[in-house]
Order: sequence, then structure tokens, then C-alpha cells
Amino acid sequence: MTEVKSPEVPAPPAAVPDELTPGRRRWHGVRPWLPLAALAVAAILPYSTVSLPGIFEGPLNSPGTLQLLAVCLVFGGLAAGYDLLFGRTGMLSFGHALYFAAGVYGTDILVTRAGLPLWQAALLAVTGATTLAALLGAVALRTVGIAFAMVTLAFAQVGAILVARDFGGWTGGEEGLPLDVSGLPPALVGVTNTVNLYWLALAYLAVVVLVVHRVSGSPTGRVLAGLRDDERRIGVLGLDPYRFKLVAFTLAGGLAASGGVVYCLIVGGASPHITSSELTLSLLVMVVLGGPGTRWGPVLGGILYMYLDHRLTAFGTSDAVESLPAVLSRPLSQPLFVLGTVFILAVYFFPGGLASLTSRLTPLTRALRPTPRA
Amino acid sequence: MLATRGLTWRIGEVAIVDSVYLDLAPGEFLGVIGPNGAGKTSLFNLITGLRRPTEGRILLDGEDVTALPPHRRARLGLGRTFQASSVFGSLTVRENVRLAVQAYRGGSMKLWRRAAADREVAAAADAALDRVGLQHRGAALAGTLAHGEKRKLEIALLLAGEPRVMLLDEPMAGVSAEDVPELVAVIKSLTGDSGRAVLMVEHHMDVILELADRIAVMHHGALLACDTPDTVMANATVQEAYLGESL
Amino acid sequence: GSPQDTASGGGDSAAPVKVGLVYSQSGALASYGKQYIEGFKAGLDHATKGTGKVGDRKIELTEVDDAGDPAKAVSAAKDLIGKGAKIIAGSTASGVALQVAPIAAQNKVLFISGPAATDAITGANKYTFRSGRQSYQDVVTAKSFIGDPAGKKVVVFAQDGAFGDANEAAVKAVIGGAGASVSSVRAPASATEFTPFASQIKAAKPDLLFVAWAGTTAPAMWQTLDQQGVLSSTTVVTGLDIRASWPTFGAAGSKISFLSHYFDGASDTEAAKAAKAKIPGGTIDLFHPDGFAAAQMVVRAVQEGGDDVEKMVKALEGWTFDGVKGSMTIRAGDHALLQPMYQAKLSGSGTAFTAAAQKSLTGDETAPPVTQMKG
Amino acid sequence: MTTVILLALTGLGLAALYFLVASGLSLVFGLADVLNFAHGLFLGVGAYATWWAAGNLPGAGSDGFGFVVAVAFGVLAGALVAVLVELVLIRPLYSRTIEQVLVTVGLSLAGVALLQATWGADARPFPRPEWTRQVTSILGANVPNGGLLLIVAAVLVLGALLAFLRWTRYGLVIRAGVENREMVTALGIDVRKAFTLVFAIGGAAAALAGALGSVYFGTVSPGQGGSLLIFAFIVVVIGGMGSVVGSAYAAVAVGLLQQFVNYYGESGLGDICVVGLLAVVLLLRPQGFAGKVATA
Amino acid sequence: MSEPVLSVEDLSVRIAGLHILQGVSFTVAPTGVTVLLGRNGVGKTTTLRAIVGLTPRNGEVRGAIRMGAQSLLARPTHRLVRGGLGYVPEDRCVFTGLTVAENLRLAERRGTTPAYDKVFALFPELDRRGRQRAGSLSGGQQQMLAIGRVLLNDNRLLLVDEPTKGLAPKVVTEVAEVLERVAESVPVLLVEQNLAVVRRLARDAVVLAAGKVAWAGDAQELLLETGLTKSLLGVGSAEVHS
Ligand SMILES: Nc1ncnc2c1ncn2[C@@H]1O[C@H](COP(=O)(O)OP(=O)(O)OP(=O)(O)O)[C@@H](O)[C@H]1O
Ligand SMILES: Nc1ncnc2c1ncn2[C@@H]1O[C@H](COP(=O)(O)OP(=O)(O)OP(=O)(O)O)[C@@H](O)[C@H]1O
Ligand SMILES: [Mg+2]
Ligand SMILES: [Mg+2]
Repeated sequence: MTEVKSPEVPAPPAAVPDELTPGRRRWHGVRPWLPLAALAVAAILPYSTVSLPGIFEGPLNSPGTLQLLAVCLVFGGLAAGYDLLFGRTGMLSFGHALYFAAGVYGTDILVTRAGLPLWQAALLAVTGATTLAALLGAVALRTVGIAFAMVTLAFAQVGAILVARDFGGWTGGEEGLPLDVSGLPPALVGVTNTVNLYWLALAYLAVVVLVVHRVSGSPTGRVLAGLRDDERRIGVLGLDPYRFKLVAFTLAGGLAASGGVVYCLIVGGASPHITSSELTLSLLVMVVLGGPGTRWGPVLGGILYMYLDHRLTAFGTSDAVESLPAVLSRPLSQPLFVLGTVFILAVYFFPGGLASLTSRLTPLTRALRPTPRA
Repeated sequence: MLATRGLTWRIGEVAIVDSVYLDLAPGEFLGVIGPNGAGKTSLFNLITGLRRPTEGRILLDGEDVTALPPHRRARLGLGRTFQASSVFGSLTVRENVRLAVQAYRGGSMKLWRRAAADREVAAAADAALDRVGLQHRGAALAGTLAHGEKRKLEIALLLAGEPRVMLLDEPMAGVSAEDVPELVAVIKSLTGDSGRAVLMVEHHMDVILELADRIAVMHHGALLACDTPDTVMANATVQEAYLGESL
Repeated sequence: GSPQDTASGGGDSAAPVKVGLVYSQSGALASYGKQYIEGFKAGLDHATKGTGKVGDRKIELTEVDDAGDPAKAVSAAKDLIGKGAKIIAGSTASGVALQVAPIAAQNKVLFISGPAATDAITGANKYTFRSGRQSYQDVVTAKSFIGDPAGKKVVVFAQDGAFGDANEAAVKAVIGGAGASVSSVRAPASATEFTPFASQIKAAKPDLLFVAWAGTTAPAMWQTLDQQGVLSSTTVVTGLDIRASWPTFGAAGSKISFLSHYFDGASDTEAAKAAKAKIPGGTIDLFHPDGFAAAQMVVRAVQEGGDDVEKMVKALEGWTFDGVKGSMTIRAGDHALLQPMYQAKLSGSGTAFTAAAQKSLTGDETAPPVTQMKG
Repeated sequence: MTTVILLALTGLGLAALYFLVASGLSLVFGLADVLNFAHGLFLGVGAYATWWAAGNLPGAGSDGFGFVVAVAFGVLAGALVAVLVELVLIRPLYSRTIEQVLVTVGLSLAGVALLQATWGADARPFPRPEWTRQVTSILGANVPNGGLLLIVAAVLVLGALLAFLRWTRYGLVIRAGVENREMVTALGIDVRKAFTLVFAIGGAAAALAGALGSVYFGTVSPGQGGSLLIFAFIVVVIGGMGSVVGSAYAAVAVGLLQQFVNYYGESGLGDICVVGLLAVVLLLRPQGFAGKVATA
Repeated sequence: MSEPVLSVEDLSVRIAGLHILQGVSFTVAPTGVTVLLGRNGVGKTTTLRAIVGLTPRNGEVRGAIRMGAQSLLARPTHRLVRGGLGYVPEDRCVFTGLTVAENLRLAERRGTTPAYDKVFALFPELDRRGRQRAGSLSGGQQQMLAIGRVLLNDNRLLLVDEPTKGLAPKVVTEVAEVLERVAESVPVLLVEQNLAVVRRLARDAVVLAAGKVAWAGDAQELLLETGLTKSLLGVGSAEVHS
């Protein structure tokens, strides 16, 4: 009786990689430069004293705002890296948090417990985490679909247990491990230097976007896109699916670990939150919120998610919410309630994510554009 | 070129493919016919490595490939199409073929090159699309193609890999009458010169008769006959088990 | 503007004093956070005699929810410091306290940690203080239950992780150091079935069982210890949690000896009366005194230090004051907060339970060992 | 020997709890093809509804028949919420599996927060019959009655689910619908009804697990469901997706393994062993205990 | 001529912004086989699916589809089918995870006695392979199952999409015979590429081209006139009769 259908995960509702489709004509000349322009704007943002009341607590150049932006940018990068797996290759991993956490804890432990200089610690942590991704990936990729998702989840769970158990007194268990900043470059320490962390996060995001963009547009990216649709077919074409998936998995792991290094510096430590499967789930949420398989979707999704995650705590305790009747104010004061609801609405009203907004708006813009007179 | 030696695939007690001995010479076109469920697709699955045989060996150019995974066999020049179209649905038609070309030419494991910049791949892909008459659909998503178009794309994917041995699983199924001659011409052009060998399953007898040098008849997993078209068509068992009375 | 800009503190003598409160308003520790802030407001009221001002200067509170997440707490702390706050208080969770403390030191602002019980906050750095008790003080109180520990057998039952580690280490130091043999049974914090651990404890036949367990699985754990006969076979000591948790002990409650940080009625000080009058509901709970003490410390710091954080630190070090629990002293060397602790018994049934003090220990009796100031 | 019996029986109690949680999950996952992260919410709803009923619903109480009424109310509430979720959130997204999963993720965030907003973050004592707190002596071992109750309930649920799938037409419709929903409609069957039913059953099973789990824990708290969920997922996957019988075997394996390793091994090793078991099973038999290789 | 069993008027279907059918009108006679012809991708399958109400989510259907006096548009598929509209889809769509017997059982409709003997008489194979999983059937066996499934019940109209695709010549003949027999009692709207089958079965023909009806009328007439077959189907009538 209860027979099982093949444990396949349906490919994500992904778009065709932009990198593999010719650019649209209207923006053809400008388009390649837009990301650089955006990067430049983001880079000079800290020189602005503009206040955006309601959006940020302080002016753009205040440490609080920059800190928040830095966290958002790191998660934008993480989501983009995760999308390399999920949106572009069709691999549903539930254990991506592990490699991020390995980056965070690796750096933290090497700096704080072993007293290594930052650059050495970072290099070791990223190398180590990438190797870990390659090893675990090599095992996990023997399965496909939901089974793969569960094996990765299981590996990540072991990581979480080890961290929580305070194995060897290295991780600080549930209390986490504050980063020892005494050996760090002074430019990365202190509230006044938050801007440097912001730039670091921005650089990380830029690197991830560049890497993901180049890889998806590369011959390998083409194979990954094919894998997402039909793995068997790739095999019959003469390519080893396993190898390509492993490369994607390892690369994504390495990107996540690098994000971990940056995050560790921004937050000034490690805490077990980041090892949980919830983090992977939120990455998934970010990617879908933004639009899997698109260049900017996951980035926007990551930034937006983290922004909401941080700002909703303030929203929940704001006067506007507290003055509402209890039926409304109680749930609204729970950030997770708002976040969950926003997410559900997003799935409904923006299928394809934020990135599909432009195409969904085209009919509108077309209607608004004046038709040339005959 | 391609040979199977006592190839057998059993599920439980039942032999789906039963001790098949086949020999395919370079340049030869071997048609495979047989009632539905005779084991033709299964035979293809064994040869391409998607299934492991329970007994027997598969030789490609005299070399034993029985234990190789599908992609290794493909690289040795073994290509196939699928009975149920399997194309990369979320890629465009052109991208589908480029992927196949790239897979064949090597250099797929290049993470930092721009795939679109490779003119040779693009040119080869366009040539393959041209041959099956799909160039006007190049920008469409393969997943939205109508059935017949998918069949053509399947063949284009196969062509792109320039395989030396090609296995075609019912390429004509669902192709509109108008397009059949065109597709037949394409398939015919595959063999002519290059010493390529083709193994084709097809239920359209006229197509088989037009193309095939020899016809193999499968029945209950076993090879009933393997001979010239005339001999096979005259065979009483084939008449009875496969062709039936004509419409 | 420049990217290095931060708002200056402002030496204006009438300008309000900005105090940032970063604590859990949502998340798992929301109810601890609630008690903390209620206590803080009552304490502020008490220490400023209802004016909310120190001299002419108003104490301007900014409350931020950290949801128990250190990353959010760090963001909030940086934001507050950037806006000129010289004092940060709060931290309901130990993980939060540990990560905010270095931020305070890096930026030279005062940090007064809240309910977070981790020992590691004591002596963390020159700018970090605590307004609540620490695990070590719990353990010293537990020791008072067995008289002379020499030759006795003590088992620690604790959950895996830093909290359990700290408690086990403290028991080994305090009770083991006094001559008892200490062993431990550890269980994962996520465990749902406790029979194996109960069996191990029972097999060890201890004279005293010290249980350090926090979290939602505690009631199941107690029930299992009770069912397997552990509670009736030995003296079992554990910390008394907030009132809302009392009914979850059920029948097991009356068989346990509690060490208590605070419960309503444990003390009858002026401050306790003031707190009772001001707190919504009029019942003091476990973490109200922490908030109350924090407010007292803030007022003291502003009074003596103005805007100068170094002076604030000086003013707090060695200060003795009358808190809700009684006489409290901030030890100059490592900023440990010496304070009374209590032994208690629970009685009652259903949802109505009351706690009664058996004995109270003074701040000196429960003083933790002096630690080296780290930064 | 007594220890072994005690560990085995309490381990089975744990297994029964895992099975109760996993059965609904497995059903919804295997049959409606939705990896339901909101399952923890259904557990919470069942537990809180039972808790509420025992205190407020006339006729319900914390003992005897009143308790049965309270649990029945909780199960009903769980089924109802599940049906609502299916009708409002899942149904409009049919055939968009990933989005369905995502909606349940959103729901698990929002729903648990909602429970917390309504009843607070703290654990509350759960009303339960006095006998569930006591123990029964079996061959010298003091086995908690709460665990025995779980075992009995799990066996009943297993039987009921098997009967449903084997002997009702709905079982067939659902299995076919997972594969090709459109085609089931094209055979003249209102497949939506069948899926709503699956959710209702899944929700009811979850609610029962929530209520009985709370009896076992003695308290109810908003996050309780979520923490059980990860083991339930493991059980579902080890057992073979969608196979109720498989889940039962897997639950027993996981429960006993955890219990014995926790006693004889180091603390925390039990969890790691379970995770290891999952990895090993999946690597050797990706389709789980009961799953059969699907043919392409 | 008697009332048509089905009439399609000005049917227009857009999917994902593509205008696939652009005002298609035709009728299906109450007896015999009406065949829908056209090149690959012209929209034959889309037409049938629109009739049974299976247009994809991102699709949009305009026009009128009527069975007798009853409008079919905007009615859920399962109602239409229960009302006597049988549909055999293009790629068979048997439930690969269920056994053959279960596939058949699923197709039973409430309130009617399923005609198992009729189906098993037509396809004895289905009886023999009752316990085999449909997914492991060969293509031809699956096609028989797909047709047999619909024949279990009484229908007012059958929609059959390329039933002979991928079948052995002998089975093609068998299927054609089955359909011929079926069509004696139920009208059939058939999509078919095999012109030999068309010639044998069809009474009326509708030819689609470029999203519109290019020709409609007597099928035999179409097949006989070389000019017509050449321009509409791309083959000479000689080939049709070969
Ligand atoms: N995985 C499997 N499990 C059980 N039986 C199988 C499996 N795969 C194929 N079969 C059986 O093997 C036989 C041969 O199937 P196969 O698909 O090879 O036939 P075929 O000759 O290609 O038929 P067709 O012309 O209809 O495509 C069929 O009877 C089928 O039911
Ligand atoms: N879901 C879809 N999304 C986008 N385009 C679609 C979709 N379904 C069908 N089409 C397009 O509609 C057109 C008609 O398709 P349809 O399947 O109806 O053709 P057909 O006449 O049945 O062809 P064939 O003979 O190959 O089966 C095709 O061009 C196809 O690409
Ligand atoms: Mg076949
Ligand atoms: Mg079609």
C-alpha cells in the first residue's frame, strides 16, 4: 500500500539564468554598468548624513545604521551564494548554515582561543570550511532530492550539537564566544569604525555576486542549469552530474564560510543561533523572497529579510503598535509573527520573488508610456 | 562497433531483456521493432548505462563498458534520445543545444569563462538546430515546446554530441505527418558518410523500412530475428506478433 | 558628513542622560525581560524619588528588544553608543551579555548586565558590571543545605553546554573543595525522555543532588526524577525559577530544596516595599530585583560621574547600597555583586503555590572567589 | 535487567511520541507532497486547545471522561486549523510544491509567535489525570503511565491510518493525486477534497500528539512542537517518505537507540547516533526503510 | 444534420502571454469520430484541454464551449468528467506509482457499475497485469490502460489525444478497432497524426493552422483531395493511402 513516489524535489520555480539569455535591447548599453553604479553608490553611502525616519533609527552614517546595513549586506551575499545551490543547480540543502557557522566559529576560535592574527585565522577558517563542504558534499551527494536535503540537515545538526555541547570548551556552548579583539587591526574595532565593517560587508557582497554571476554565465553554469532540469540527461550527454554538483556545493560552502568571517567581525563573536537549521530555512526564505535563479533577487531577498528581522523588533515595541487594541498589538509585537506573515504574503503576491516585480510591472509601464502618434 | 553479449536484465524472475546478442557495424543502421513492452527501451537503458544488466556484457569498439557510468559511455561516443522527451525545460532551446555541444567538446568545468562568448559552441549549436528545423524556436523555453518540437530538440541534442553510435528511441512518435519526411531526412543524413552506427526503435514501419539496413525484432525481451528488412517482413511470427493486419 | 561621525555625548549639564536598555522583549526569555524592565522602572522611580531626574538631568531611557539574539543586541548597542548613550544595561540572556560586554569596553561606555547569570561576566572588563546574581552564588547557597560536606557524595545533574559546565565547575570548586566527592550526570538540553539519567543518578546514591536545568523540559525532568524515586531518596537542591513555573513542579515541588535568588516575601527592605508598590500586580518575582538594582546603579553612576564614564566606574566600584534583597556590594576588584541569597520551600497544589524562606545567606557568605579583571 | 526493561519501555514511549508526531507529517508529506514545517504549529494548537478546553469548556476537565472530551476538542481544533491552512494557504498554490513548503515555513514562524503572543512564552502546567503522573511496575521497572498512554495511542493511530489508506478509496485518490493531480480530476474526482482530508487527518494526528505529548511533559509551551519536529522529520525520512508503517519502525529504532545510548554512552551521543543513523540509512537506502525504488 | 454534441465557438486561449488559439470554432457530431488535425504545436492538445477545463494557471480562455445547452466553461474538470466527458490525455498520464488494478479502480465513478468485462475484453493484458505497477508498463501498455480507464464508464463524449503515438503497428490497429467500436455508441473527438488511422475512423475533420480553423468538413473528402491534403497536412493523398 503506502507506496512511495520517487523522492524528487521539484526544481525551484526558477527563472532562466539572466547570464544565459541575451540582454534586453532597451538597456543594452547601460545594463552592464548598472551594478558598478550601484556599488559606487553603496560605497559612498556612509558619507551621507541623510536621515530616513522610520526606515533607519539614525542618519545613514550613524554606527547603528551602518551596523544594520552591514549585517544585511552579509546576508545578501549569503543568500546569493545559497542560490548557487538552490536556484541555479536545483539542490535543496538544509545544511548550508553549517558552512557559514564553520566560518564564524572557525575565525572566532582561531583568533580568540588560539590567538592567531586575523588574516591567518580567516584564511584557515575558510579553507577548513570549504574542505569540510567538499568532504560532506562528497558523501551527501550520493543521494538526491529530499534525501539529500535530509542528509545535509543531519550533518548540520551534528555541527549544531557539537557547538551547543561546548565541545572541549571551545565554542562557549549556548552562551556563544565573544571575539577577542585585542589582536585585531584597530580599524575593525570600536563603534567609530563600524563604517569599515560596512565596507567589508559590501566588498563581500560584491565578490559573491561577481562569483555567482561569472559562474552561472560560464560553461559550468550552463551545466548546473541543466542539472536543475534533468540530471539523467546530463549524464547521457557525457558529463558527470556528481562532479558538477560537488563543485557547486563546495563553492557555495566556501562563499558561505567567507561570509562567516565577515559576520564574525561585524557581530564581534559567535553564537549558536547561526548553527541552527532555522538559519538555512531563512536563507531559503530569502532566496524565494527575492527570486531564485536571478542575479539580484537573492541579494535583495537577503537584505530585506535581515532588515525586517532586525527592524521588526523596534516596530513591535513602537507606540503605533502599542496603541492598537490587544488583539492586534499582541501579535504585532512579535517580530516573528510579522516576518512570517510578510513572507506568506510575499509567496502569494510575488511568485518569482522581488526580481519578478519588474516583469510583472511591464504591462503597467507599457500602458503608462505614451504611445507614439501615428 | 557496438556489441552486446548475452545481455540480460531481470526484475525478480522476469527477464525484461533476455540474453541479447547484437552486433552493430560502423555505418550500419539497425532498426529495432517489437511489440510494446518487448524490452526495447530497456535494452537502450542497459546499453547507455542507466540500468545495470544482471548478466552479459556490452562492448564498445571491442572494449568492455559494462561497468562504466552513463557519462563515461557518452564520452566514448554513445548518444541517445529518450522515448519520453527529456529536454532541459527551463533553458531556452538554443541553450539546450549549446549545453550538449559544450558537453561534447569538453571544457565544461570552466568556472570563470563566459559561456556565451564561445562562438564555436554557438555556431555548432545553431548548425544542429538548423538541421532539425528548430532555429526559429531558439529563444523559446524548451519546457513550453509542443510535443513534436521537443522530439526535434531531442535529436538536435543528440546531433550536437556527434556520437559515433546513436540510439534513437521512437524519434517519430507524435511528429506530425508533415514533418516526418524532414526528420527522416535528418536521420538519414546522420549515417551516410561518417561511419556512424545507428540503433533506432520505431513503430512507423515505413520509416524503418526506408532507413534501416537490418531490422532486429524483439519479443518478450529476446531477439526474435535480426536480418534484412525483406526477410524480417516476410517472417510469419513478426507478421503475427508485431505487424498484425494492416489498417 | 564623514563616515567616522558619532554623536558626541554632550557635556551640557542640563542635557538628558541617555541610557540604553537592551533586553528581551520577545523570544524565549520575554518574561524575564518583562520583570527586568518593571523592576528597572520601579528602581529608577525609587532612586530618583519619583522625579526621573538626577540633579537637573533627566534620565532618558531607550528600550531595544534583542529577542535573545546576540547579533541584534550588538547592533542595538552600537546604535545606542553611536547616538551618545554612555550607559547600556539589560541583557537577559548570558550569550547577549557576553557579546555586549566587549563592545562596552571597546567604546568605553558603562555596561550593567541584567539577569544573565553567567559567571564570565564578573571580571569581564573594567566597564562591565552586573545587577543580578551569578551561578556561583547559587551553588554556594546549595552547599548550605548539607552542613559539613566532608566525605559526602554529591551529584550534579546538569544540561550540556556552558550553563551546565559552569554549574558543574562551581559545585566541584565549592562543595568538592570543602571535602565532598562530586560527580556529574549530564544530559542534552534538548532531551525529552529522562529515565536513563534518572537511573544513573539513582545508581550513584548521592547524599546531595544538585540540579541545574533551565528550559521548557524541566517539568518532564522533575516528574521523571520523582517517578523513579530520586526525589524521595536524597536531598535534591535546585534553583527556584519564576513564579509562573512553580505549578509545573507539581507534586515534586514539595520534595525539593530550593535555593533562591529572590521570590516575593523573601525580604522586607525599604526597596522591596517601594518595588512592590510600583510593580504592576504588586508581586515581586525572580528578576525584578535585578532591574531595580540596575536602576540604582545607573543613578549612582550619573550622580557621581556625570558624563565621564571613568568616574562612573570609580563611583560604582566598592559601592554598597540597599537593594530589594537587602545590602548589596559591588566588589571593587572584579565587579561581582555580593548579595543575600535564600533557601526556600514550596508548598501548595494545583496552580496555587507559595514559597517560604527557610534561611537567608548574606552577601559575604555567598561571595564568589575573586577573579582577575580581564580588560 | 530491570534497567534494560525500564529503558526499553520508556524508549518505546519516546518512540510512540515520535511516531505520533511523525505520522501526520508523513501522511501530509507522502500523500499531499507538502513538507509541512507548520506541523509544529498543529501540535501547539492541539496542546493549547486541550489545555484551554480542560479549563473552560463545559463538560471537559482534567480527569476521567472530562479529559477525553478536552483531548477530543484539541484534536478537533487541530484538524480544523489544518483544514483552514489547506483551504486558504495550500490549495491556491497546488502544483507549486516549493512555494507550499515556503508557506508552511512562514506559517511555522508566524503561528508559533501567535501562540506566544496569546498565551505567553512560558510553559504552563498541563491539566492531566492524576494517574498519568504515576508509574506502573512492570517486571520491577517503574514505567511512567504517561509513556504507556503514548504507546497505546500510537498503536491505535497506526491501525486507524492503515485502515484508512488500505480500505478507503480516498487512500487511492490521494496517492494518485500526488503523482498527477490534473489527471485525477480528469477522471471525474474532486481531488481537492481528498487533499483537504489529508490535511485534516494530519492536523488531527498532530493535535493528538500535541495533547498527549503535553500530558507526558506536564506542560505546554509555544515552542514545544518545533523542538519535536526535527526528530519527527528524521523519523519520517528514515521510515521512507509517506510510509506510515515505515515511520512506525523508524520511530521505534530512533527511540530505543536514543534511550540506550543516552544511558550507556556519553550524554548527547544519543542525538548524534540518531543523526548518524539517518545519514547511514539514507546513504544505503535513499528511499528509507519502507520506500521502494521508483522506476523512471 | 442532428444537433452537435459539442460546439466550440470563437475559442481563444492565451498561455503565458502567447496567443495559442485565436478564435477557433467547430462542432462535434453526435455520432462517429471527429478528428482534429494539424502540425506539431498548432494547439490541438490545448484545444482538448480547454474543453475539459485543464488550461494551466497562467492561461486564459475566452469564447464558448457548449455540450448541448450546457456551457462547459468555468466548470471544474471533475464535474465535467462526471457529467460524461471522458478524456484520454496525450502522454497517457497513468499513475505510475499505482498498480494497473488501482489505476482502473480509481477511474470508477460513483453511482455507475464499472464495465470491467468490456475493458478486459478489449485489453486482456490489463487483466493479466493487474498487480504490476503502471510505471513499469511499456508505452503501449500504458496507452491501453489510459484508454481502458476511460471506457469503464459511460460517456457522452470522448476526447482522445494521439492514442496511437508510439504504438506497435499491430497495437495501432487494435486501438483503432477499439475506438471504432467505441465510436459506435459514443461520439469521439480525436487528435491523431497517423493518417491511416484517421482514414479508417474519421467521419468529420477539423484542421487547425496558425491558431485558427483552416478547414472543417467531411474527413474522407479531405483525404481524397490531393490539393487539400497537400496544403493542409503537407502530404499528398497518395501517401495517405499508401
Ligand atoms: N522498472 C521496471 N520494473 C518492472 N517492470 C519493468 C520495469 N521497466 C520495464 N518493465 C517492463 O519491461 C517490459 C519492457 O519495457 P520497455 O519499456 O523496455 O518496452 P518497449 O519495448 O520499449 O515498449 P514500447 O514500445 O511500448 O516503448 C514491459 O513489460 C515493462 O512493463
Ligand atoms: N504551459 C505552456 N506554456 C507556454 N506555452 C505553451 C504551454 N503549453 C503549450 N504551449 C504552446 O502552445 C502551442 C500549442 O501546444 P499544443 O501542445 O496544444 O500543440 P499540439 O498541437 O498538441 O502539438 P503536438 O502535435 O506536438 O502535440 C505550442 O507552441 C506550445 O509551445
Ligand atoms: Mg519503449
Ligand atoms: Mg498535442
